Amino acid sequence: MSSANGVCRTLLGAAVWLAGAVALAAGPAPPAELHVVDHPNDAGTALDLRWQLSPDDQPDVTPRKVLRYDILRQAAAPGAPVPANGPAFQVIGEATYGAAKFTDPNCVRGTAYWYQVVAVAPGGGRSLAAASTAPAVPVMQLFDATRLWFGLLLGVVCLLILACIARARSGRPMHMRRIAGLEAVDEAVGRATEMGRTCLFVPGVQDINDMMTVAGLTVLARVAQTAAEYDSRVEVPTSRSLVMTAARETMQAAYAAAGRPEAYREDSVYYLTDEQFGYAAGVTGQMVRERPAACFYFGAFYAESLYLAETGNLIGAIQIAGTAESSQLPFFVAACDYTLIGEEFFAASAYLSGEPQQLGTLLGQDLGKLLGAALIVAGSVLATLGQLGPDGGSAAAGLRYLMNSILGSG
Amino acid sequence: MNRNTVVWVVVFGLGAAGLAWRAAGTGMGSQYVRAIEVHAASKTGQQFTWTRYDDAFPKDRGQPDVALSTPRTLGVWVAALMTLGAFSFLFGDNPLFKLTQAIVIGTSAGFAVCVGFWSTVVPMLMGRLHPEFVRSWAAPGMPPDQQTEWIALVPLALCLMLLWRLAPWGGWISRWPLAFFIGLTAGLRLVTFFKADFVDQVANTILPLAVMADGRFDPWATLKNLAVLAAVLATLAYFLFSVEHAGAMGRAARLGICVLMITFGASFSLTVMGRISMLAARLQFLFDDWLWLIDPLNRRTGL
Amino acid sequence: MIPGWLKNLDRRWIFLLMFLAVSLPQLFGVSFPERPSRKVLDVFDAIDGLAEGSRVLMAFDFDPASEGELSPMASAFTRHCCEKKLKLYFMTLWERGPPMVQKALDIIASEHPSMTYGTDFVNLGFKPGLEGVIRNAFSNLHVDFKTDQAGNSLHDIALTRELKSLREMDLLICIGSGSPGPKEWVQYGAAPNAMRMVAGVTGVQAPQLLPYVPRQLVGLLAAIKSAAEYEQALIDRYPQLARVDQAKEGLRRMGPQLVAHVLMVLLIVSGNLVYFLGGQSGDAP
Amino acid sequence: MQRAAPLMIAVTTGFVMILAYFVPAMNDWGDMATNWFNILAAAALVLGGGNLLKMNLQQIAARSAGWGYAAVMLVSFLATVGLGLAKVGVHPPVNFPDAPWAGDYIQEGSALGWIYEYLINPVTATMFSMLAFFVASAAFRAFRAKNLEAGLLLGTAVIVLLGRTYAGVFLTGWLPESLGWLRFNRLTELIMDVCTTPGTRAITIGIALGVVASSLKILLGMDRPYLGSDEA
Repeated sequence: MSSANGVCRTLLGAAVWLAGAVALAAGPAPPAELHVVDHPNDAGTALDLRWQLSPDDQPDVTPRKVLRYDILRQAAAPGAPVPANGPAFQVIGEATYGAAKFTDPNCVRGTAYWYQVVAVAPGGGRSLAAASTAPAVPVMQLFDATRLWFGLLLGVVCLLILACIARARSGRPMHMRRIAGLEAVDEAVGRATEMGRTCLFVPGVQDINDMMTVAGLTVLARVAQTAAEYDSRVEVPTSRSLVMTAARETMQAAYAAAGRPEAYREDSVYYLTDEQFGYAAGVTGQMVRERPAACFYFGAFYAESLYLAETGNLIGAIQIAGTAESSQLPFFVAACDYTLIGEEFFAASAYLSGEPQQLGTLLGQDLGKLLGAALIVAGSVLATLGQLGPDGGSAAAGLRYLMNSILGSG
Repeated sequence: MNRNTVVWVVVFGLGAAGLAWRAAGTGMGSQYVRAIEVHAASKTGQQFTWTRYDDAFPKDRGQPDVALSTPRTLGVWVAALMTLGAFSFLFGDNPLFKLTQAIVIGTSAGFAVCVGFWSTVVPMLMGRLHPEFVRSWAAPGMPPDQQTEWIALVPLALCLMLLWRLAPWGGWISRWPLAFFIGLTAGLRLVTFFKADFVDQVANTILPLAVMADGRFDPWATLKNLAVLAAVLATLAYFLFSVEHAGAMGRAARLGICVLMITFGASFSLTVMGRISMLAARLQFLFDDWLWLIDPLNRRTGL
Repeated sequence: MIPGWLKNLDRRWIFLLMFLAVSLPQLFGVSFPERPSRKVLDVFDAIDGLAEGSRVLMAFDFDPASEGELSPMASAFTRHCCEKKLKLYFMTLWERGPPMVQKALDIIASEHPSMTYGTDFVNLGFKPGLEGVIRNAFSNLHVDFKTDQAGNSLHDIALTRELKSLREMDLLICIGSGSPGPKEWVQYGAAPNAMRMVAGVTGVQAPQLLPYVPRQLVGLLAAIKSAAEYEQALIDRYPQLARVDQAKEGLRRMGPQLVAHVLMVLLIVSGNLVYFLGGQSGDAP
Repeated sequence: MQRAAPLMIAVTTGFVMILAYFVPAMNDWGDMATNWFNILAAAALVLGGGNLLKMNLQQIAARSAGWGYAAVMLVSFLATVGLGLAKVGVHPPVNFPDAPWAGDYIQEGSALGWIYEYLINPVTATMFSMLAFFVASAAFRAFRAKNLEAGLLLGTAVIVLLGRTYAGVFLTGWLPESLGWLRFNRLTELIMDVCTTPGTRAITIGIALGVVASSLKILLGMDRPYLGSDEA
């Protein structure tokens, strides 16, 4: 293929070149000053081209004399002299009229390339080529400098969380506001035990490459441990095979942590089907037949949320839900006894564990929110001040830097 | 038999009788197809011919190439009965729903296996490890210059470790691929969420607190911006964990929860709209395609 | 003063009411007048303002699960583009999307038989690869797209022979119900390439896309209501469509929609009346 | 070893993925890993499907309640897998008519296509649409204006419900232009701009921080949902 393709391309290149020579008389004035430089902040796979527009390429002249620019390229054979023009140049892209730059994303690191830019008229007439004067070689950058500010912001938030964990470990008292839904978890498991019924834990309909599912599993660890202590049974139907596998590990560890490894039954975690509603039908069918006394929904949920919650309501179970899928929150809020909204859901496992270092992360999250709020307020103040002066002055410049360099990075 | 069972038997019996009567009278649910000959030549010049069937409207049934399709007519009846089976859950758990549920779980789990095999395992794993083999039977359109990608041995190894669970000993090895992907998820999501959901959302919320339009003060736009900013900050205050919701913070958090509730109310209604459209579409299938009670698309005019 | 049966009303009665609210208007063909709103007209004008022969991308990123809500929009867009004699490029990023595209092709075949495949419209089919496909298609269409849905080489099709990338489109139309969908088309297609784009989404998705209007999106149709208004706008402009029953799918759907919405409001109000007048002993949590 | 090795694997992969975001040469590692994940998820179906088979077989063998349904489930599963993997009824693609195995596995007219179109799809769409019923029941039963918050939720719901149909025009269309913003359809747009957008935004910011903290806890080994106990 590659050799045949190569021949084709060479022929095509030759045809283009010939056509260019023939149509020269009808062609527009050529572009000029072609400069090729390395594309910054990449793995050495791209080059940036810049040129001066053809004098015939004027914005308000109709009909247009220039329709587009063809970009031609030739890779330099090692050691061989490179002709300034010739059939080995192949069209690798095009830019529309008025555009004086182009990025060639298909380069090989370390290879030298020669470029030409040709202006093309609507009738197909081609100008003479503007050619690069020196070969350009794409270079790989080790670090993406455009993501520096983003990295700094991320680093600050992570450090805040780490600092709070360290502070918590040192034993300083930590006070967290109460979240009613989490205080009800023990009570719900307890009620299931008293009634001799099971607890149902639904870890959502996404796979373990979704953070909500992972967070749901950390909550499962706490719920299962409580259940093991109370000697109550937890059923976990899953809609993904990997979630089933992971949930079994979680449950096994939780039972061991509760000191009752022998009580763990692998069959209490089972896979139904990947299909969202097939899964919902299976879980609700199970609910009306086994009548669990407590239902926990922690994970990623979509349209099936209300389906589950209303069925749970019908059988009179205590229901506690947590998800970060904001379109489903209203349904959980309406039909469940307690709902953990967004960030509260991610905080659940820390709350339930009660360990100081886990609670430390929550303090860190709070500081992150304050950082976000401070950025919003500072930006808004700059935006307000920037409107007052004629061209905004330093406030507008500050806002531009904030928006483009700090928040626009990454 | 208890009363419930009697009721169900009577309902099913009456329903079946009514349907049979109507089906015999109108031919409802019948699907028609148009037979189209497909001619194709292989690269070696060998000729192949088979028949493809495209959907046709019942009103075209007199045309020469249009005929009744048994599998599709049966399909519409099965689909309709499955639809009723799913709807029957509204009256409570019952044998029809249990049957529907068993069929749909079984088929959709089987479907997931087929999709996983044909769209993932064959092209992404086998196709990378042994391109010639896959090109020879499953994907003749694969580019001829496709080379073996040895890196695909990594996912193969991860799969084998995961499936090692089925072996009688050493099941703990399956934790390695799990650990690999959970660690991966944590790393990937940490960056992407911080970018799209933190930095970008902060940037989107930055608004001028006094809006000047064409050199004049615009009170409405100003008020709106102030409201948006207050709403975002108050809702963030609600999410603070380390501060008790009391005093000034309590008032901010209360405003925050009010914003949340309005958000939920609006989102509730928009979703409800969608669900009702779905229900209308479903009932249209029953009334139009199956029962032939209505004909909004004029597919049976003149029958 | 509230009878006991109302306080403990079996929810099956409510189910029955909802069934009647949706089915009766459908069986009797009840519909209500619609007046296209400014937001819908923005979308309408974006298409109506295109010159004959302009290239339009039709990305149908949804599946049968949201067909009820989105297919009226998809059909209305298709009809509008055909009336305007635009060049249509259909594609989908959803595995279950091709049947949705086929419906649009069926409309062209039955209502505009003079349009020919390959010169007036082309079906690029389903492409796996999610938003990566979008990104590639805007730099070079031929990286991911070698053939159309039927397996013909794009070099043999008049509409695609000269087409280098989707940047050459005059308008992007994306109808979608999730990811990848309109949001990805904005993020990777319309916004970085400064292209004009309109979108149609489900009611659930609407809040996520509203922030993009009007800068990245010229206009947005959300849910069946907008589809119905769009159909009305289309009929106002092309009165011959008033006789085509298929062109009023969304308008017809608004009948059950309105009755069901009113029922929902009545249920909320009556639920509260029962709760407050009935000594607050309802079964609310 | 049984617990230390996976912990090391998770922590290393996580940090490498973070680093990859900032190093141009590693930028596409995330895509590659996603690809691997899809392969693993497909392979895991052996475990999931196997477990489904096992549970149903046990139920049938024990003749426990509802074993008939278990048999139906088993037969549907096996039949679908068999018909789908064998590509029963699939025509070859037009441009490669000599490659019978190359046709689309879910082609119209094939066995799997039939199962999808007439069994899976109708039930899926029906389950989706049944939410309209559940929503109605929840509206009557749970939407009580017990306090200001609940009142706001259902007040907004009512306005948006009416504002999105002709009912809104019918009820409030008579309002003069000076009070035009009170018309339900305009009020709906105002609510979207001033409450829904900022509300969603704040939730999103919180979620981002929640994800960052949860991820960090995994990368620090504080949360280990993938680690069972030592007695494996």
